[in-house]
Amino acid sequence: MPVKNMVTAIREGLRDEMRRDPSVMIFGEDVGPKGGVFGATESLHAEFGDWRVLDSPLSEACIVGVGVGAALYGMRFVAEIQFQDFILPAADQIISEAAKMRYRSNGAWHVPLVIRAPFGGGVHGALYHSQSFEAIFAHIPGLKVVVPSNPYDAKGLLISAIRDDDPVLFFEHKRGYRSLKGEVPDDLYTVPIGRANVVREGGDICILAYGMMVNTALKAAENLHAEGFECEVVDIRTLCPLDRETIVSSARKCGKVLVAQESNLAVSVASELAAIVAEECFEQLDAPVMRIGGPEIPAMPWAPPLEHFYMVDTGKLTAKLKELAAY
Amino acid sequence: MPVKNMVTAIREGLRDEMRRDPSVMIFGEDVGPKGGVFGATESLHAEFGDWRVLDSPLSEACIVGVGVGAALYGMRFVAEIQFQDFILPAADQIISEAAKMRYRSNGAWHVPLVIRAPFGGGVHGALYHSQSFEAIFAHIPGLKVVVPSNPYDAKGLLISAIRDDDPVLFFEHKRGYRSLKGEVPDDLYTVPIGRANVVREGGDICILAYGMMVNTALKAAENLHAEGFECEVVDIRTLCPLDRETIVSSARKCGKVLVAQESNLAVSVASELAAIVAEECFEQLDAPVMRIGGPEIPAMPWAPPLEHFYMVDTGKLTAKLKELAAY
Amino acid sequence: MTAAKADQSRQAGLDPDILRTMYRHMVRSRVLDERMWVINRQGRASFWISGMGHETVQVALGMNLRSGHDWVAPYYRDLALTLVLGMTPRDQLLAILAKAGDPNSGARQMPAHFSSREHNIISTGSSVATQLLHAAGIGLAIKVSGTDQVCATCVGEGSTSEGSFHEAVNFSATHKLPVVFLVENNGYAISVPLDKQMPTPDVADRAKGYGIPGVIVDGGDLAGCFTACRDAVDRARRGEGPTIIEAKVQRLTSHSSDDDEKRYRSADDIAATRNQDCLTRCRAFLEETGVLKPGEADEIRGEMVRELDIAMEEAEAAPSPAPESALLHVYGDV
Amino acid sequence: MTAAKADQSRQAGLDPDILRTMYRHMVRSRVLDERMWVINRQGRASFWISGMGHETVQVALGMNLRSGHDWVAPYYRDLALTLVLGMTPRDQLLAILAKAGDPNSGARQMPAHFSSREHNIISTGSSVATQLLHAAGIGLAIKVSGTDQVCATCVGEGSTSEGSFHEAVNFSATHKLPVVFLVENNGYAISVPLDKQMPTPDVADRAKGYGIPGVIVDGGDLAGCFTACRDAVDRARRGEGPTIIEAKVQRLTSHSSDDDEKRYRSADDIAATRNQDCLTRCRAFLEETGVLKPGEADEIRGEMVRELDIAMEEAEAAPSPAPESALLHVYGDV
Ligand SMILES: Cc1ncc(C[n+]2csc(CCOP(=O)(O)OP(=O)(O)O)c2C)c(N)n1
Ligand SMILES: Cc1ncc(C[n+]2csc(CCOP(=O)(O)OP(=O)(O)O)c2C)c(N)n1
Ligand SMILES: [Mg+2]
Ligand SMILES: [Mg+2]
Repeated sequence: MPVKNMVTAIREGLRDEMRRDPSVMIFGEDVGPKGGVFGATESLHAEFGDWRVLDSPLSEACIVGVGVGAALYGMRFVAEIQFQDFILPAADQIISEAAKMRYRSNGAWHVPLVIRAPFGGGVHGALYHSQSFEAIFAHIPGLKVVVPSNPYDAKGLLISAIRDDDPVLFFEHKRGYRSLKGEVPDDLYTVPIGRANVVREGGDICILAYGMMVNTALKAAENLHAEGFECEVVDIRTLCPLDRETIVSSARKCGKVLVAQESNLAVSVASELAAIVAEECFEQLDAPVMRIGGPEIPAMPWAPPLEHFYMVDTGKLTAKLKELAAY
Repeated sequence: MPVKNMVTAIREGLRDEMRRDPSVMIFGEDVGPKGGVFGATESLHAEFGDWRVLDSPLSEACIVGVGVGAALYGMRFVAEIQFQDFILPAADQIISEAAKMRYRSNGAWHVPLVIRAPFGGGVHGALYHSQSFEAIFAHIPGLKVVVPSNPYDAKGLLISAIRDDDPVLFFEHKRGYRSLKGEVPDDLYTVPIGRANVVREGGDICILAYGMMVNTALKAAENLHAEGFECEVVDIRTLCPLDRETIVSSARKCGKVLVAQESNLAVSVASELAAIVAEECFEQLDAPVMRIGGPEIPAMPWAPPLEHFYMVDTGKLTAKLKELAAY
Repeated sequence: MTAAKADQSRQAGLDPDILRTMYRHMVRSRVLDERMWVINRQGRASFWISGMGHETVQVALGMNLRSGHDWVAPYYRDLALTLVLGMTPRDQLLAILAKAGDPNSGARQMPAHFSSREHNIISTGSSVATQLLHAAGIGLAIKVSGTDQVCATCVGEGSTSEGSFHEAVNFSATHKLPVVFLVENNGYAISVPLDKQMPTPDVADRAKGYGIPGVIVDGGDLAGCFTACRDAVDRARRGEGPTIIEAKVQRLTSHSSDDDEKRYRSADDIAATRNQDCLTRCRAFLEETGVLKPGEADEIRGEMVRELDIAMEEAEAAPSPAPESALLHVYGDV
Repeated sequence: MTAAKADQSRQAGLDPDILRTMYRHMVRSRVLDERMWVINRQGRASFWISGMGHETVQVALGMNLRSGHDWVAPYYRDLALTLVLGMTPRDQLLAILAKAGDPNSGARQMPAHFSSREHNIISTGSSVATQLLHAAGIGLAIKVSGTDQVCATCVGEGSTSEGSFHEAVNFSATHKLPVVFLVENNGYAISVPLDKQMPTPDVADRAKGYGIPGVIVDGGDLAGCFTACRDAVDRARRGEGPTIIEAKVQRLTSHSSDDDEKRYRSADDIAATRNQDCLTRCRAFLEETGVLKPGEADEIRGEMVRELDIAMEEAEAAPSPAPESALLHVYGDV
């Protein structure tokens, strides 16, 4: 199978599904001739033209609100928010409108809308080009929140998202766009939304993670292996709704659980994962559910020493795993 | 001490602080001659005039964005969002601007802004006049999130919020405005932000709750008392930043913990509370940390049977406490 | 020229049948609306928000749309509009009585949160002005699909202060989308009067900034409303882009059943509003011009009340939703 | 009338000293901006976003404000404006070199996210157009305080598509707040050209919808920019309310150091832009009209480069922030 990086896998997913389904359209800032600020829509404007790959005005509420309308009409609409940091002007359209349309119409209407947004830090993006806002949206029933950790999943999950009849937020870690590479089939395939994935098996410590952090976890797991501890790594993949079964069964098996994420921990996805484990695996736990994440500061600063201070890297994760192993 | 209801206590807090400090101003939809849709600003326009109690245009981003600007200039600005359900158009101003202003200017600027918003259900308000969005904001460092559970705290915490140099979201459960009554001093006093409060002592089960749910918890605790179990009820009061010390010490003392809230549970304040307890009280826990809250549906429906299905009432809470007691 | 004369001059070219039908629609909405208030005051429903005083322009808009072909993104005052498009008094009674069979939302939303898949009336929530962007999106989808459909959307003048108003008009004008924006300007947003909301008296002024037509109509002028809506819909259908129609209407009630306008409006102001009732004005005009025969207006009202009574009986007999049904329709596949 | 003639006619009444000072400010900003690109291309800073081509109108605005008395809510292209108001090349070099002493943000924000408490320049984030509402709020606070201060705010034309633009202008116009809105229209929002952004070529058109003046100026016309800014600031100071000034400017670089405009602009379009460099045009005008003597422009540039070299040395020597300082300034009291 050919090896591709993350952004290529995403671009292919978009392109192939657009070729298959003429109702798919893309809308966002700079998605047209420029091909997006990260190149995710490169060449698509040339292939599909102005209406199917349309540069939006600089307005996120417009991007999503127009998407909701077009999706109600019958389009399969892929909205791009240039940076997840700038999704907030669209929060009302996402949470009040897209998430509630099916419910409030008692099933009469639905919104097949995908909202793609690059997120995450470690790229010298400073406060407003580094944030991880998944917690805000993973709290909202009616939304699906998907975060791929590798190119194969990215393509397959994105195609599933486009075919899904409900709004899907599709968050892509921008540091992974070019750094993450893997085998990706040339043809169309899907990876199911709503299912976590055990990407490394082990019986001593269960690591729950998603996005880039899965890759950090795999590296840290290698370090632990060298010290004689086997970590199981669960890639959560869909943050809403959660695959409780996979999470709980891995946690029960290992008896020790570390939840790792990039964003700050307070009232976050890590909180929910820890709470589920605490509630459902009490009798199997050999140690407290531990969490590691960003500090409780408003966002990641620009200066390299400050940015580095923020990020959970392999070293910090390994240290935390050792603490848990030693418990 | 005179007995007052919640909305009176809030109105008094606003009025007395405005009399004391001429830099305090109020801005929001219908806060002027009408006195707010719940009467929280009644009579204030008559007393303080058009500029200090100003009807805003129908735009929440404007309400908060203007508040940020005026607060930077030196005002102590109290913004009212008519229903918390409509706070989302202002999400960018709150999260990207107010929360980050001090941090991003390295301490040079700060935003003494209070955002008051009625929230919560059980008032036949349907999807858009019943929601509880505290989780979204309690995730954001740089914000303070305060939820009073009784008139005394409401007045004292509100005055603290106005005097605070940082943005404070002040969420008032609308079902409590008239139904909650208690002794409230006529004069100015403060209740500290950032401190939880043990409102009932007990050694068997620790209930962590905030807002209206504290009152439900107190009633359920009475029910358990009748069955021979003593519940300790901790009123969290400030959801961000959390008073970990009080929470952890009560949880450790009781060994059994129930977290109760009105909103759905996924990625919520209840998740964080449960995660903290799981992490810090592992050796003292005699049962899993349990949570009770709203179902995972987009919001509270209008028809009475559906609304009732959503709410955690004394009966449901008592049943859950018995389950925990029996563990 | 008196108002009545102006009305007559505009009437030129309008079939009396159209005018008579418009009047029937208005009465149908009005008697239903009055009944809603009764239901609320009887304590049988916790909420009602009225369209009384806004009916003329809504009826004019609805009659110029092709129901089930064109699309509509309404707001909570658009009771008359939904009826013209084919929803029934029974549908709206099922909603206010919180019955499972309510086609708007299965009684999940408050009444007056309209929706009908059958009639291409998209579901509206409560967050004002969000529907304007949905209309723009539907307009985009229509343009991409190459049909001759039109999307109409309505909003109060207060809600035009939201950013979404600008964003929706800007985008629709940029791409000449087939959208009609109807602003129902009743001078108040709950208690906030126009002069605290915006710097000029006319929302239609904004159209200039987008290079599109901005038309002001008297919301009690049957013929004027009809022709303004017809022109805007035709223009959209021809692919020439959006129009802002601003109808100067009267809010004949408090904002909603939870509001008491006496707290913020003078008795004179309220009385002046009542004297401008569009239904009374239209009746006078139609009788004056002979479109309605003497007594015909009363007959129409009687007929509408009888229809309503039957609908009311049916709605009352319908079942409430089952509690656990609250869990349905969160996702399509879960 | 040629462009140069138009310039001259507007010059009437402007002191040559003012024009010369304006030119000096422009050069000061330009040489610093050029240096920023060098620093970025050397790999010593991951990001720069330039104000080149926008300087004239920024200088005009800055010179009409009273620094430390009036208030400013700028955006990322406003390097020249911040220098006119009293920030220094050293301040901005400390930012791009990520030094602890950066007065804008302590190197927490990307460079070009300006702030100076001392000069009443509020801190700007990256979320475009949010600053417009801050300016409206400052305008409100000024009005309530009864001072004669003014708040100026700047934004790109693309960012006027955000709802906040409408909300800020609407509110400021409603209450005649002392705010000046400067739209720096360079025809692109990153890659998105004006005709995909809005339906008319002129943002100033929007002013009509709010009953306020909307003024268009050529962003290479020194005197025109000066008088437009002066008039708007004076009007605001007199309590007559806001003005929208739209300056037609050129973006002389790619959007930022992360962008390559060749991907979406033709070589001709780019070349045409370069030929409109406001600095070149101003120099020609000032030499033609004798305000600058032969050789004087080169002398000014030399002087500015020397100043910059010293600032650069100081900035390079300054310390980086300590890692744990990331935890500071979340709250005032924690
Ligand atoms: C985003 C949002 N903010 C506030 C409200 C509360 N609210 C409901 S209706 C209304 C006033 C609307 O006024 P206008 O747009 O003039 O319409 P009208 O009711 O007068 O027809 C307000 C403030 C809301 N529903 N949505
Ligand atoms: C809310 C938000 N959305 C998107 C962006 C990403 N972005 C940064 S600058 C820019 C283009 C701005 O164009 P314009 O307003 O014309 O200003 P210019 O850069 O041309 O001066 C975009 C889309 C952002 N910073 N903020
Ligand atoms: Mg109104
Ligand atoms: Mg631009």
